[in-house]
Amino acid sequence: MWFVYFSFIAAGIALCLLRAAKGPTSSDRIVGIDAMVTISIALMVLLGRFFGRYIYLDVSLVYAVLAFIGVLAVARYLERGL
Amino acid sequence: MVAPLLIAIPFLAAFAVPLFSLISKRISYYIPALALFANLVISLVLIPRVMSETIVVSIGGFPPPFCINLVVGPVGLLLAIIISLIGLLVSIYGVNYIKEGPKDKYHMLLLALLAGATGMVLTGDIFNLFVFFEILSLASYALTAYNRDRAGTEAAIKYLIQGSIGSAFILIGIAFLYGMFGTLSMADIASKVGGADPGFLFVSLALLITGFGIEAAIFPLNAWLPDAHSSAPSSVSAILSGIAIETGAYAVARILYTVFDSDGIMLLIAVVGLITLLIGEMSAFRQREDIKRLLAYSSIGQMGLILFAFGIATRAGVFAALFQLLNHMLAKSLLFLAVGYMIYRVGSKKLSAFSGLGKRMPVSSFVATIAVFSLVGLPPFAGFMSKFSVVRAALALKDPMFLWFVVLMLIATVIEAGYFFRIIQNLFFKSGNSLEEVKEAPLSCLVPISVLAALILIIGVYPQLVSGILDAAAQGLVERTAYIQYVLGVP
Amino acid sequence: MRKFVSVILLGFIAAGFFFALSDIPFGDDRMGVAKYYIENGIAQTGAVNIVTSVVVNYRALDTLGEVTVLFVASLGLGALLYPGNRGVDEEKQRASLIVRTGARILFPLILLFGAYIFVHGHLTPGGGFQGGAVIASAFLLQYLAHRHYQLDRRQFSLVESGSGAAFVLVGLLGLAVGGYFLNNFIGKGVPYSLFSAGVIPILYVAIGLKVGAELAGIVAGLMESRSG
Amino acid sequence: MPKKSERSVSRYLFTFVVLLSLWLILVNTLAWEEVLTGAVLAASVAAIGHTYFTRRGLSHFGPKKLFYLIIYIPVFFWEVVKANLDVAYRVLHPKMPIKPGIVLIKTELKSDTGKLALANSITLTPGTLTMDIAGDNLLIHWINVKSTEPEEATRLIGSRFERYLRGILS
Amino acid sequence: MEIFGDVVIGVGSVFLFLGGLGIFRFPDVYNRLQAGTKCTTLGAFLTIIGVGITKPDWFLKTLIIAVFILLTNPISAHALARASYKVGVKLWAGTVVDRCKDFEGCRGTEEE
Amino acid sequence: MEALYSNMYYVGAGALILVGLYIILVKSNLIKVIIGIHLLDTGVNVLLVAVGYIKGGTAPIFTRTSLAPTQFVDPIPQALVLTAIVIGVGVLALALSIVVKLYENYGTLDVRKIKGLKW
Amino acid sequence: MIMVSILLIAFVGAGGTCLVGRGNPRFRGLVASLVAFLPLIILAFLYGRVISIDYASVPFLDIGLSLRLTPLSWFFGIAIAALGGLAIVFSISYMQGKERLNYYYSMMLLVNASMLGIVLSGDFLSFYIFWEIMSWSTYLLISYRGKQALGAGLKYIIMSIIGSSAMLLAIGSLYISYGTLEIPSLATALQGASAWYALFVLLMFTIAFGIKNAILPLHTWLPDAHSEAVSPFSAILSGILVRMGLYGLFLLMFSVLGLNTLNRLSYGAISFNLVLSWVGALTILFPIFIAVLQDDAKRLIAWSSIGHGGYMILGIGVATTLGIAGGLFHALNYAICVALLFLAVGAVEYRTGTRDLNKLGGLMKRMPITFTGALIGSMGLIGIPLTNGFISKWLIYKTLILSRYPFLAFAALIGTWGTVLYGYKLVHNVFLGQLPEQYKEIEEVPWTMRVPMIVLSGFVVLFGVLPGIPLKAISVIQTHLGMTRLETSLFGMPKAIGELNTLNIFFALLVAGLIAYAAFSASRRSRRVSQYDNYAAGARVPVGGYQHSVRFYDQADRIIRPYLRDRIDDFYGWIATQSTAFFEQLRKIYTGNINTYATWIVLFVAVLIFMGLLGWRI
Ligand code: NA
Ligand code: NA
Repeated sequence: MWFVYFSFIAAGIALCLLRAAKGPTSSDRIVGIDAMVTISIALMVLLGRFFGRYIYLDVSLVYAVLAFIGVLAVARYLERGL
Repeated sequence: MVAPLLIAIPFLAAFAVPLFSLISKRISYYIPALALFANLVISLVLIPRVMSETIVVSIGGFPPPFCINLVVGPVGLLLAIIISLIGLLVSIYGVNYIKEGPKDKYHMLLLALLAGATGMVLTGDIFNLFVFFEILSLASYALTAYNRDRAGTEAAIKYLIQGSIGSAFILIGIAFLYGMFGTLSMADIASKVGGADPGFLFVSLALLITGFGIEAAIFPLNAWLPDAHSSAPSSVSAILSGIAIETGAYAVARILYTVFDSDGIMLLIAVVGLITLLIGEMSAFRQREDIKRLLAYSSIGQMGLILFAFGIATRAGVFAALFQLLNHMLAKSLLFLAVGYMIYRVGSKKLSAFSGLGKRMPVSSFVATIAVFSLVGLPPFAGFMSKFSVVRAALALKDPMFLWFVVLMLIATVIEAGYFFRIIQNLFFKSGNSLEEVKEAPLSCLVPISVLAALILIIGVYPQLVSGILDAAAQGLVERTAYIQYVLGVP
Repeated sequence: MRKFVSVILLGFIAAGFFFALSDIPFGDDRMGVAKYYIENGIAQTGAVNIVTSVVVNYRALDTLGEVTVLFVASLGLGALLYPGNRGVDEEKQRASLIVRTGARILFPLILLFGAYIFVHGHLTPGGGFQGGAVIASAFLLQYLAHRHYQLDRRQFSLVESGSGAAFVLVGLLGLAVGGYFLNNFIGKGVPYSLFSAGVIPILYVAIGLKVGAELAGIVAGLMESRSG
Repeated sequence: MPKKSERSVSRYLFTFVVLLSLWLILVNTLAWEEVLTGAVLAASVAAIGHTYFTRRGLSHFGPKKLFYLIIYIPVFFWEVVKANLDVAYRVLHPKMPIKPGIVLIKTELKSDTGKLALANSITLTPGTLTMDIAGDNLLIHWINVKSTEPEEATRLIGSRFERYLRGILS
Repeated sequence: MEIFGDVVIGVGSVFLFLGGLGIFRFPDVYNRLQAGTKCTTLGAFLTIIGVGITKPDWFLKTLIIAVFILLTNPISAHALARASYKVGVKLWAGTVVDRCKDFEGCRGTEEE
Repeated sequence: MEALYSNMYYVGAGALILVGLYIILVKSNLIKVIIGIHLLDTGVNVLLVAVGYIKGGTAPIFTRTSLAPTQFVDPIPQALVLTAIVIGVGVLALALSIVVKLYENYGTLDVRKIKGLKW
Repeated sequence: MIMVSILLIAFVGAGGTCLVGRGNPRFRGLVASLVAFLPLIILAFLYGRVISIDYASVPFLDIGLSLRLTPLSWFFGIAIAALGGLAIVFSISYMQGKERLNYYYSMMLLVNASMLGIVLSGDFLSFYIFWEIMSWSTYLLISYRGKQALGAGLKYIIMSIIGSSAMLLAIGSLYISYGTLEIPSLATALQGASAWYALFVLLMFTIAFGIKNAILPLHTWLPDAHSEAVSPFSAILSGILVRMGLYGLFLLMFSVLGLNTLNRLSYGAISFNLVLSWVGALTILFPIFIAVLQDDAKRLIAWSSIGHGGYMILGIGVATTLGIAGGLFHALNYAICVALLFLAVGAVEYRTGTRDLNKLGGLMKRMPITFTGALIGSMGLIGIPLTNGFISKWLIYKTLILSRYPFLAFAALIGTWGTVLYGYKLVHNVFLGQLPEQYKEIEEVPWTMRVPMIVLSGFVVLFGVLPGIPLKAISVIQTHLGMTRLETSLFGMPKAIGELNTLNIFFALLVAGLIAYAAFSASRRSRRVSQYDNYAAGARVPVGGYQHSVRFYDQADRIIRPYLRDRIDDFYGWIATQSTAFFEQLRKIYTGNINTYATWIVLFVAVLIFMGLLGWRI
């Protein structure tokens, strides 16, 4: 069961990374990374369940907050809004 | 009980400056001076106790090595005294000298720098050393760029880049040591290095030496120095040349002597020091445009001399190195302070612009001359005593190679004399360009530099004043088992 | 040429790393001092997060230094970018209504979350730095969403210095009461409860506020300085 | 219209309540220390953030609004699931049957929060992505354009949510 | 309950995969965002809530994470789409209509 | 290959460090150099964590269902890394602000042109 | 205590004069003279006493600093104090109205004080300290006039520091080897030293002392420095300051090493002393040719100063009783004469504003006292009987001949002929011949300038007629050092070593003079005319057509000048240029490129790691 979860998630992350690597525009890369971040947050929560450690939840929430603001910053940078 | 205050007061004061500026901006500019004065008093009070026994302060109250310790030994205390003294003088100087920009930030940065330096010389923990070193470095970068002009920003970014590489190396070295020994207390590591693979130790030492060597201006790690020291505001240059690089040298020495038992590379250190000395002096000799750059190169040379003395690796050698360190701190900070106002008054950093300034700014010029004589090593000024100690310590090895080293060292002194005496002639004996408008520096400059000059003269005439603590300090650096015992208790 | 030389030199460094690291095999348990912390951490500091007990108690001086490093960076930045190029840069695009509204709603939530993180530093992986970073990110969000947004730098610098001073003062209280600077001189309480671990939460609140204010100041400095 | 200060108090209290709830969820306990700390922190954060957080304050807690909210959630979720199945279909289909375009729709929602909710809802639902808002107009990237006319597009994309959102936020 | 949670997680992870696939396969930024936002959001939401379901102690916190993602993902997707458009990232050749082209608000001239 | 895999963290850290250094040595855009520094820092941080890693260990935080202490990874490097990260952030911020001013002064970020100070 | 007080008076007085000058410039000269003469008086009372005291110690170096009065230091101390005092008195008028007089006087006094310190030092650390103070204060005084003086000053201080570095090396080494720097202890300790070690020490010190005493080839600083310094200071510089080198060499050779050790320093027939003697002889010879060609009066004296240093070196080089006595005595004599000449030239310059020998002439009538001073000074320099120079040179010739060094004796003799040539040129070009128009109205210098010249002239004659006075002091030195003592009487020496009686010479000269005068009067060919009463080919020469003595030894000049460039100086200059060019290239390592700088850092680590991989261990 865990194997199934992790396989799907790993595949999702891999595809996003491929997109991030391929581009072609920087927007594409960022979209890829953004999606990967979202998937990793889910993964992190899942890992918390896997290891039985509540603390992973806090970590993933922090990650979610910082990732959101980070992506926003990149987007704003792209459109010269910083 | 009072020793931790040496760390706590500067930090508290640095943080609290904005709170005081609620009362009055002007008052807040004096906070650093006040804090440093307090530090000076405390460290002076501590002398008798420290001379009889090294004070080991546990931060947090856990037994060593389970918390960070301050090791207030003679060497740390000695440097802490000078740091607070020079810091005090420079911050008094800065109240008037710094006229533009966010002055409160300048003063806080300066104090933070000095807090970092004080922490570096007192801490007994290698990672903590790194942290304090970073405080010192970052404050230096920021202060270098304080004027925000072309030169300042360029120098600062170059300094920052080189410094950051160094910091990374230091941290890698610390990671290695921690990975191997599972501890960060320098005494604890020192007690364990004996059993480790020498090759591993060599690599770790190489990384640490390089990292701190950048700050200590070891050749070829010193390319940042002429830029930074010449482009920063002069009060900052005084601190950089008078405190920062010496603290770096202290770190190098502490690592060489205490953490590692590194007799095997001391010869290398001496050679590198000698090369640094020669290159610094030779470059300074050719520097005719920018007087601050000249002084900066001279600092490189002096650091080379200090390093050479450390490389002698005997108690006498360390004594000489520390003595030279002390004298360089006094003389070079004096010079930068004096030159700072000269540049400000004349409006140029060019050596030729200073012609005849001795008549217009007699006190500054006179006092600067004392510093120059001390740097060149002329009696009866302090620099002579230390130069002689270096020679004596090097010759005491009775090693023909060191005889030749001393010859090279003396040649460097001659080169140094060459350019410094040219400056003095420029100041006093060349007829001036139109200097009618030029006035003597204000009291806020004259008092600090005169205090420094007086010290140079007093130490030169009466070296007994410092020889006791210097000797104890040298002993403290050389005898690592004593250090380990002080910190970890009797095994 | 430069590339070639660099590669050669880096090769030596790599060799050195290899050499050194082969003496510290990856994943081995070589804990020395750390073992002591794990065994005595809760008893001595009351914090169940051993990293926190290390950060705020055993190695509190590092943390004081670290806060100062950030303080210095923010001061330096303030000194360099002072006075910031205030006002609207005409070239600057305005954020969309969606982003603006989202930012408004999220701002207090993120702030509270930041506070949550630093208040629970001794119980969870959080702590003053992480919490401070989250708090600062809330201000970054405001900058991203509003072209005219400006921090009240003065207030921030007061928070910064107040919390910094508080850190040192708590340390000095430790010196006065417990005999050691930065001593954990208050009762350690019951592990796992919020009001436990003595001065650790207090220090972490100070650190959180200070780091938050400093990082926010850095953000403000950089965001306001862009002159295109 | 209530007086400004009254409104301010209301906004503050609303923010405080939301924040304290968030806190209690975060800490996941009702231990007195946590509640006390949470109250203090919520109060302070609300003091800084209430002007940003809400314009209407406690009036958000009207029973009718809560009612609409409760209805909205399943509606929304159903749309989200449909959207995802739709995307899944298009992604997995070997020929990738898409017909994308950017269309314009209108909204009658006035409040910023309303527009945000609408925009987000649209983004998360079948084949649509809000690209921008200008006044009453929303520009939508539509993965399978069925109509380029604003009225028709508005009907197809926006009005599913607008009814409920108006109820929640008006 | 545990089994239900595991199923939810499973569905979530499938959607996460689909999101990745969409990102990879779709032809332009805007279409990729469609996939990236919808599928990854739902996928993450389900996975996280699923964890909360299997561990009831954690439910509230997982809910907060999930809701946060639900709230913020569309915003960042929107911001990225808008930014891409403003930077001039081309629409896919098969795009049938572009109302943005002739609309003022897209060029950021709106008054505050 | 096996050795590489079993020392993955070391390899990763080393790679980051070397790449960072390479960028610093070779790139002439100041921003890239600063990115190089940050990569270097990151590599060092990874190295610190890696040095403290213990096979099978978890984060050194006690939970109510108390774990045996031996299962923890070394807490000290984690604390050190926290410090190192914050320092890295400070350096980065300061570097950027200096670069902003430098760019105002020079109008370029090419290190080959920023040579007002030499000799 | 008494010796500490001498130095205290000297040093504190130097500073105090500056303060007095700031307060009230009128008392400055007076105070300065007092400060200068007080040590002289004190010293005079200490004649013949040997005192040794510790005045301080430097605990970390475990070195006691001590002062010591010996006959040798008394001899030089008296000379220093006397000459210094006279120069100060001369300065009162000479320097009137010049700027920065506080500085000038305190520096003059500081130089004197440091020289007193040198001769009174009982250990080599004190010696070095005072030596260096002397060096830098001298530098500050040489540079005082600016312009060309700057180059001179720089050359001086750099060579001085090279010398003192060598000395420092030797002192450090001595301390390491024997654990003491006390001169008496070292004297005992060095008896057991190996010849090589003794030679090393001797050579190092000789570099320092040789530079100061301007021994060939270490002389190149001197001509510039002496000519560019202010005249009163030139007097000190040439008269006594350079002789500190002689003092040092003497101290080292005879007081520390001793004759026994010196005798061991030989390789076959070549011994250190022989080499030193030859160096002395060359130092006598070479400068003659340059001196005679000088057109600058002070430069001329400066070169003579180098040459006469050669006599002294020659004297102590041969190291016989007579030689040592001659060397020391010549040092004293030369100090007096050359100070006299510099003061005279200074007086001329004071009135005319120039010291160019081609522009002066005929000042005899206008400045008779100065003329007399210059004449007596020159005669003393040449060594004309009944002047002091005669005695000391005679001692040196005598010992050279007795010791069978014919070539050295010949060199010394040539030196005297040379001295005749330039001494005559000096007196003639300045005081004889026709008076240039613009100097018609000038007057003799004020009394404060006259008195020192008169006093010095008096000493030239006094010691020429009654050489027993100084020779007595010298014989006390020799006794103290345990050497064979020179037997002296008031008028010279008894037969035992070599007869010399100035009374005989006096009467011989008197007789010769009377005969000459008689012959001169008998011919009655001369008549007294005015200075402007000049005729050529029967017509009165118009003032504009006067032939002043320009390019005095023109013929010789044209022949030898091409060969007589100071090639040693050129060589040093070449070294300086080359090193400067090297430094210039070297500093290019600071390229300004941050990538390069970063590469160095990485290079440093890489090299260290490489060393580690090679097996270096900490
Ligand atoms: Na923590
Ligand atoms: Na920390």
